[in-house]
Amino acid sequence: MTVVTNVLIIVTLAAGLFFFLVGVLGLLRLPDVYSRMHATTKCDTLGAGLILFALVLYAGFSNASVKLLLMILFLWITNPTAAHIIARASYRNKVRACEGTYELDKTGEVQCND
Amino acid sequence: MGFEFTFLENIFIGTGIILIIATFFCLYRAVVGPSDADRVVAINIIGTKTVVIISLIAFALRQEFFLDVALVYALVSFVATIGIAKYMEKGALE
Amino acid sequence: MSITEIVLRLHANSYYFFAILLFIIGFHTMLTHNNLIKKVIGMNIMDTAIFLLFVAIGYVRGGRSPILEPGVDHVFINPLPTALILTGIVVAVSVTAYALSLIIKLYKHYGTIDAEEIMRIRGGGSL
Amino acid sequence: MKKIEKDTTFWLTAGVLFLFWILITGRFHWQHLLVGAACSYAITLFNYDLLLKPAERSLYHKKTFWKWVVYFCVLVVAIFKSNWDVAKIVLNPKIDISPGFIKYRARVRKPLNRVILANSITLTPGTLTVELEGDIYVVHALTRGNAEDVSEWGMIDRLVEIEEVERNGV
Amino acid sequence: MIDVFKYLILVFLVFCAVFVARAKNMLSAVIIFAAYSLMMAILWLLLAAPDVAITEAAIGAGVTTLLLVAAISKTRREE
Amino acid sequence: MRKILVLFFLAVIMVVMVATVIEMPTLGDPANVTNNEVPRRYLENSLEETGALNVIASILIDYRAFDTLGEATVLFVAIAAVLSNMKAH
Amino acid sequence: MEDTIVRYVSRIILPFVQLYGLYVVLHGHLSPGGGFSGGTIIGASMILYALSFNLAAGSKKLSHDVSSILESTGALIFAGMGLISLLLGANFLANRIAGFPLGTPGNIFSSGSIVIITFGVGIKVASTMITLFFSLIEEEHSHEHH
Amino acid sequence: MNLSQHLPALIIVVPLFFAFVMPLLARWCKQWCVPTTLGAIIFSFGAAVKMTFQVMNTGPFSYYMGNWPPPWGIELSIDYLTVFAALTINGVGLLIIWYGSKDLLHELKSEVIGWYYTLYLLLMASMTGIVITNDIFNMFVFFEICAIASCGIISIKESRDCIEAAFKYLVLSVLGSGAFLLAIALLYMVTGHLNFTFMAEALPDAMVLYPKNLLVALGLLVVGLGVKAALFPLHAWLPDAHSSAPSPSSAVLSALVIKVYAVAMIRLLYLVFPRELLGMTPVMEMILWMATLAIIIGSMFAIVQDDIKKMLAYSSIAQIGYVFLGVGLMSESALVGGILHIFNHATMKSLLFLVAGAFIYGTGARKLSELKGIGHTMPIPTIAFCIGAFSMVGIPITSGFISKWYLALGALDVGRPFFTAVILISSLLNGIYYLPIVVNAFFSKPEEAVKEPKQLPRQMLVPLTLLSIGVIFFGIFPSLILGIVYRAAQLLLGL
Repeated sequence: MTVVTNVLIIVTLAAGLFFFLVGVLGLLRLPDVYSRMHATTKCDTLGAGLILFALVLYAGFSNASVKLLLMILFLWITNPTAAHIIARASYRNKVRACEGTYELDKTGEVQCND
Repeated sequence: MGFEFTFLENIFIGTGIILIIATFFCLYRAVVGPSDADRVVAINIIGTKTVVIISLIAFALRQEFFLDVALVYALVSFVATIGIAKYMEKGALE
Repeated sequence: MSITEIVLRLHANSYYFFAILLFIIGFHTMLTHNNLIKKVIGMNIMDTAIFLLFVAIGYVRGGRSPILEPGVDHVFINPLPTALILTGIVVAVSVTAYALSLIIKLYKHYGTIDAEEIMRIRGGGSL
Repeated sequence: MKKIEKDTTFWLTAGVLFLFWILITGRFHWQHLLVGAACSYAITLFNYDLLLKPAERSLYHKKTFWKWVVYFCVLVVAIFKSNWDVAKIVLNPKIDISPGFIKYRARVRKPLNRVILANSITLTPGTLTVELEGDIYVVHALTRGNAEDVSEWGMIDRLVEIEEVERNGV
Repeated sequence: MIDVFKYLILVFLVFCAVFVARAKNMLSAVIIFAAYSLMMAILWLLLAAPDVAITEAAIGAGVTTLLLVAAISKTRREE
Repeated sequence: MRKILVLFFLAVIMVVMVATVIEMPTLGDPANVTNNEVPRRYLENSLEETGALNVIASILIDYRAFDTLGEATVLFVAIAAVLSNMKAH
Repeated sequence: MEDTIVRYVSRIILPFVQLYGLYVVLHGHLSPGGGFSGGTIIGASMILYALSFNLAAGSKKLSHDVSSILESTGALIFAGMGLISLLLGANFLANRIAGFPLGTPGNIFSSGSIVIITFGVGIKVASTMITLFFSLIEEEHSHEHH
Repeated sequence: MNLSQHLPALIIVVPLFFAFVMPLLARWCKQWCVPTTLGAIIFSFGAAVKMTFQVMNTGPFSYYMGNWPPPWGIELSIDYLTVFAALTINGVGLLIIWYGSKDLLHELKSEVIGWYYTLYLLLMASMTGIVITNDIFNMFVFFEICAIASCGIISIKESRDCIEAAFKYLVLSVLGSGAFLLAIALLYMVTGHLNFTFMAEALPDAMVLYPKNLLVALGLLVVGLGVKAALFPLHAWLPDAHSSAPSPSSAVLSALVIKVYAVAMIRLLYLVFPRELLGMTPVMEMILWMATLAIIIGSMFAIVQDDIKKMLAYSSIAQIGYVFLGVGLMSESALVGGILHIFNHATMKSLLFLVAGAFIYGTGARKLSELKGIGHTMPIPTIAFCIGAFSMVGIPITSGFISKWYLALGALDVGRPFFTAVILISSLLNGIYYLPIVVNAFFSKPEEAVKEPKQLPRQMLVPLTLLSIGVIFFGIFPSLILGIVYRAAQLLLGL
């Protein structure tokens, strides 16, 4: 049992770490703010969630794991919001997107679909 | 430390070390920018990583009440991000 | 004292060493930068460096943070410096807030937050 | 002083806060429970203007509960998928993206649902909500494929369905 | 192991301090200072001082940053 | 010129301080002079003398409460100074 | 800031932040935290409110009169506990010797005057942080009206 | 409960308590602000008087905060020096705010006057705290209160000079506090105590093991306190801060605040550091030379000023030099002279600043050239100014003479007549810049600006009169306070 849990913990931890690193790599490599934000929000949210979940597995059923779950919940609520507000701020201030960024207006199209 | 780390605790610390190294790259992004939004994104990520690192060392050092600190971080860094983003958007905080 | 010995001592007292390093950096920021807000940030860095030194004094190898669990015996760190530094942090934030309010007022009166420009407007002296 | 009406929302919020208190303290002595109850009551009272008004609430309706559970499960799967997508892009030696802003309209009515949708969009493959005004969403998509996905994407339909059930149920 | 951890954080702090001093844009200085505060908290935990860490978290990362941003928003941004 | 002077000054401080650091008591040594009867009493007796599990709280608000009163006063004085400064127009 | 997402998210998490702040304040003698950190968290929550709605809403919710009363109250609770211990025949700011009941360690109502003073400090710090932030922000606002 | 037993705590807490109430009073019942402030300071003054008698009768005693004995809790120590300083602070502070209650009305906007009283009470409480606490960290906390409060009473006046001066003062104060906190850390590291008495006991051992630590701590301590006390090369903030502030603020800053740091330094150097350590290092010698330079250069700067308050501010730099001269000479008479000068300078400098404030109140002129002939139109303040000026110069029957006499004696005692010469030269310099003002005030035709001054209200005249009577009185009967000062010096020197 413990071996299974341990393996599970390590696998989850490794997965979380992998996503974190992907996020950082994305932060470094991607060309403009908006695409960087893709890398960071998604990967950070999931990475943090996975690592904290690994710790939940480690802690078992206790007060600590409740706190960890709450932390995951908060991160999952606040992280996208923070990303959105940053994106909005830079969008409204016309921060330049990278070359080749197109703009599409699909408001009409979706309207037709339903 | 007054005790030997178990295998898993060592892994936690190792994870923490890798995360810190990753944080250095985030700091690089925060320093070079180029736009303010990049910096805020970087600080946001550093905040998330900090929460995770704190949780990791809470278990590695076997002091679970450190989780309180992590929870405070998760709550407070959001406020700071909102504040900075608002300033970026409007040039003022009101 | 040989180089190895010095390095070993610095390794043993690493927190002290880095606290001093941060102190110097903060002090440098405070002295050489003309931007007043930068000065305030430098002041904060300096303060944190001192706090780091202070808290490090109280550290005991293998010590846990001093939250007692009745019936369990642990090695604890020395709680006194921690308690003192809590006071110090609050002092630092009060000073920061006040300094920032002064900066805002200075900007209103002089239209700049550059120390040298303010001096030029006033004529003479140095900050 | 405006009279504070203590309706279901009020007591529900207080209850959730009390649950939160119990979860973070983890102690069940009567003193802790008493103080927790008092604190959650006081905070609900203090934040009366923040409580969700009946027209806004959507999360806690009997009939839609399971639909929400399914929604969040789908969301988690989508998050994994989106991470994998990003990983593929980032780890590719040549970064292959064609980003763009897409403006579109979603037929979700309640503001809270819109917020949930916006955050879901942020978390799911290749998209990031940049702006939300009324029911117009401006989304930044990482690749052309993501941009195409948005319109035929399951999340909106689920939310619309939930709203309909709710409307019919009430 | 924990030593490596410690040194990495300390070096991070030094980097932050240096970059704060060198930043041309005040907002980036404030942001890097926030990062400095965030890392400092981990150091407090390594020194087994959670009370200081929790205060630093609330004050250093939250309130001080916001106060500095408020001051910047009232004054000029570039150095 | 001024910059060089400042740098020289800071270098002198740095050298002096590092020399001090080398000779400081080893960090974390339980035999250090700071681990004397003062923290020992805080750690051993605070539970029965103050009833608080968190020793730091018991120091902060009982043993050295006057410091904390001073600290609260610092906040108060900051408020008074900031408000008197900002409201005066 | 007229942003639906931020507004709704703040509306949802604000009560939790405040409750957490109260938890940190009231459990100062049992777990890490105390009046200063908890008070700052509560203050940060009000700052978040003011940021995500607007300043006017923030100062309507907690008016300057109320926050200045709270400030003085918090400080007076602290000094008052000291004076009460004088009345009880001990020295200034004494706890057990003045006869405050210590209770069972681990409960909220234990450790005599510590929990009361922590609560006072929490009130004081929270209102201080709010007032500091608001007065730094507001200045130009009132200036424009002149 | 026996109130007199708790006076050491109450002398600090009562002003604090009323400072906490003051914002509420200022908002809802304004007319109670002044009586409350005066009442709180009168209480503290009464407590100081009571404790003086107690100390003179039964010797030094201490007060344990929260009944915790010293190494664990905070100890307030009531000995000759501290009680003397507390008496000076509260006595002079009372007269200054009494005067200020009228003067402030025309210098400040009405909505900030309540805050002024809050800050003033906090300043009083913190200064009393600094001198009577026996715990080094507690002292640091009071330093910070004192620093922010004293900046606050400068920046409260809405003028750009005030704000600039306050900022400069704040930055340097923070540097000083930082150095002081670092020194506390280094001292705590090697002694394990924060209480002065226990630190003093532990220091001889520490000196053998960790001499460098102690030397650096000593240096930081002297620099930190020197910045705050405006010791000569570290005085850059003082002239602006003291001259631009409202007159009562200038008076309290010049007369009391910088002295408090001097008292703190005296207590730390004499009570904590072992004599061998001080002998090992040139610290005392350095203080001596810095003081000498302060005396000479401060006076020289004062000569060239045309603004009356700026002149007085530079004169403060010179006068703080006398105090440190007494500290550095380390002989009994010199120490007596130094400590006595704390009191004497407090009375005469506050007198001079208040008179300057009265001139500004009456005529609106603050240039010395515009104040010619003011003796004809504002006789009482001008006579008070003369008394203060004579005392500054050190003319016999004024109190300034007594302290200079003892300092000169002290210099001769240790066989360094050079410093006696310095004191004589500085008296000459003081004469050069004070006497022309006096002569011009009475013997030249009134300038246009001073022809028809506003009449001073009684609240302003009475404190001026009391202070000038005090200057003369303690010049004629110095023995009243010499007794306690002698004992203080003996206690400090361990005789």
